[in-house]
Amino acid sequence: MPKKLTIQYFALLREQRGLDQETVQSDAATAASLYADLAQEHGFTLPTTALKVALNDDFADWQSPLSDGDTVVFIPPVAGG
Amino acid sequence: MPKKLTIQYFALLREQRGLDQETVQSDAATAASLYADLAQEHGFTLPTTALKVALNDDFADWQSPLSDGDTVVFIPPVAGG
Amino acid sequence: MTPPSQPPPSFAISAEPLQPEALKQQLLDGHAGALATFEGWVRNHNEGQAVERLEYSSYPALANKEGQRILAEAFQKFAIDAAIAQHRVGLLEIGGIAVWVGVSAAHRGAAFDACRYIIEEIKGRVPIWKKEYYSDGATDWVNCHQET
Amino acid sequence: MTPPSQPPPSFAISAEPLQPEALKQQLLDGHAGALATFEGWVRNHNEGQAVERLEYSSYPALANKEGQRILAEAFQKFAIDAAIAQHRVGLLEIGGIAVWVGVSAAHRGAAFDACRYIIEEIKGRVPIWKKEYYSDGATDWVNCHQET
Repeated sequence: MPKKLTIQYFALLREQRGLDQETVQSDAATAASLYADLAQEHGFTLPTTALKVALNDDFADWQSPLSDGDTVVFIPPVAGG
Repeated sequence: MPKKLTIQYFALLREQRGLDQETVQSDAATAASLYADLAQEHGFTLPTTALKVALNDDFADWQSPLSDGDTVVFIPPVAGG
Repeated sequence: MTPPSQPPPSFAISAEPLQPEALKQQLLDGHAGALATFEGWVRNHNEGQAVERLEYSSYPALANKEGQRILAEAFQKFAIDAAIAQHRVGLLEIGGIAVWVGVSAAHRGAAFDACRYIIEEIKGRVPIWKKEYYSDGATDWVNCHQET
Repeated sequence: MTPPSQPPPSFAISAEPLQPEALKQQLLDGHAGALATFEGWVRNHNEGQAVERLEYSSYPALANKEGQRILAEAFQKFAIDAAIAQHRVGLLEIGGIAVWVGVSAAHRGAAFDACRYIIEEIKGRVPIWKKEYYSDGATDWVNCHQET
């Protein structure tokens, strides 16, 4: 059954996606496969090796299973300071 | 021939000598022997191993020869900051 | 002579200009003898390109959480009395303050070590991004050059 | 993009309260990205004794010369843009600023390293002395306990 997922975009990914946030129906089992689907669809240039991922506002493993209602954020390389 | 030397005192040595500066006639050949003479006369408690010495406003060796007209400063352990 | 109670870790993302003097006052305390601070300013160049201005953005929910964790780690690792870190977001002009970290401690070694730890960890871990605007009109998200 | 001309080393002994904000402004510069500062405050205790106030005194001619040498060494050792150090003399109350060091540099590592180098060398080499006044009326010249 497809899960309903909220995806928030920041920085370069926000520019490449052209929006801040969206809700999608997805069959992706993990954050890694979700990113692969979205990257192909929207032409994201960053590889997963350069990204981190957050589930429900905390860092998570790329292989963590996704659950219906999760908020997912792909985190481009940080550059604070 | 005795040399005329100006001695400036700072910190604990100023307290123990009871004055900021004095001019003395001394036969001491080196700063080390001058300090030994003064320490005996005035009861200075600091050993030369705890002090540094300055001649004419720059750090000097305890064994440097003294010259007529020199200004000598015995420098107690510093404690800035 | 009772040590002051340890203040809570204080990390913040600010859309308003940072106020180093006011932040420093919060670290003043009769107990502390040493204050180490770090300020990061917007530079007028980066890797040879003339930078006109910078835009910082953050993922606020996680940035705040991770910033607080970093400060809590600093209290665990170093004998410090108080620590504050703030990071600016929004458009900054050249010379604007992007980040401020201040740490007070009884002794200077701990203050320096903790201040440096905090800024290094912020730069490495906190989800904040920097977009540079160059004199020639180009822009760039710093650190985002990898290609799939 | 021309690097600014290197300012002269700036060390001073001050009988007036130090002004960190004004000193920091002197270090601002379109070129620098990082500012590390250190402040030493008068603490309310030392080795278990309650300190009421402190008096710093110096040997001015040599203190200034040695302070300038330390700053010149910092410019030799580290890639920094500007550095200022000032040390207070006279009677200070609890919480007063005894010493201030600020270093600006293109990168934070050099700013931290130079700032720490300068304060360590000042404490070890510059002829400045500290007399503590305790709550019980006693006084002490710090570090002067050796006996002949």
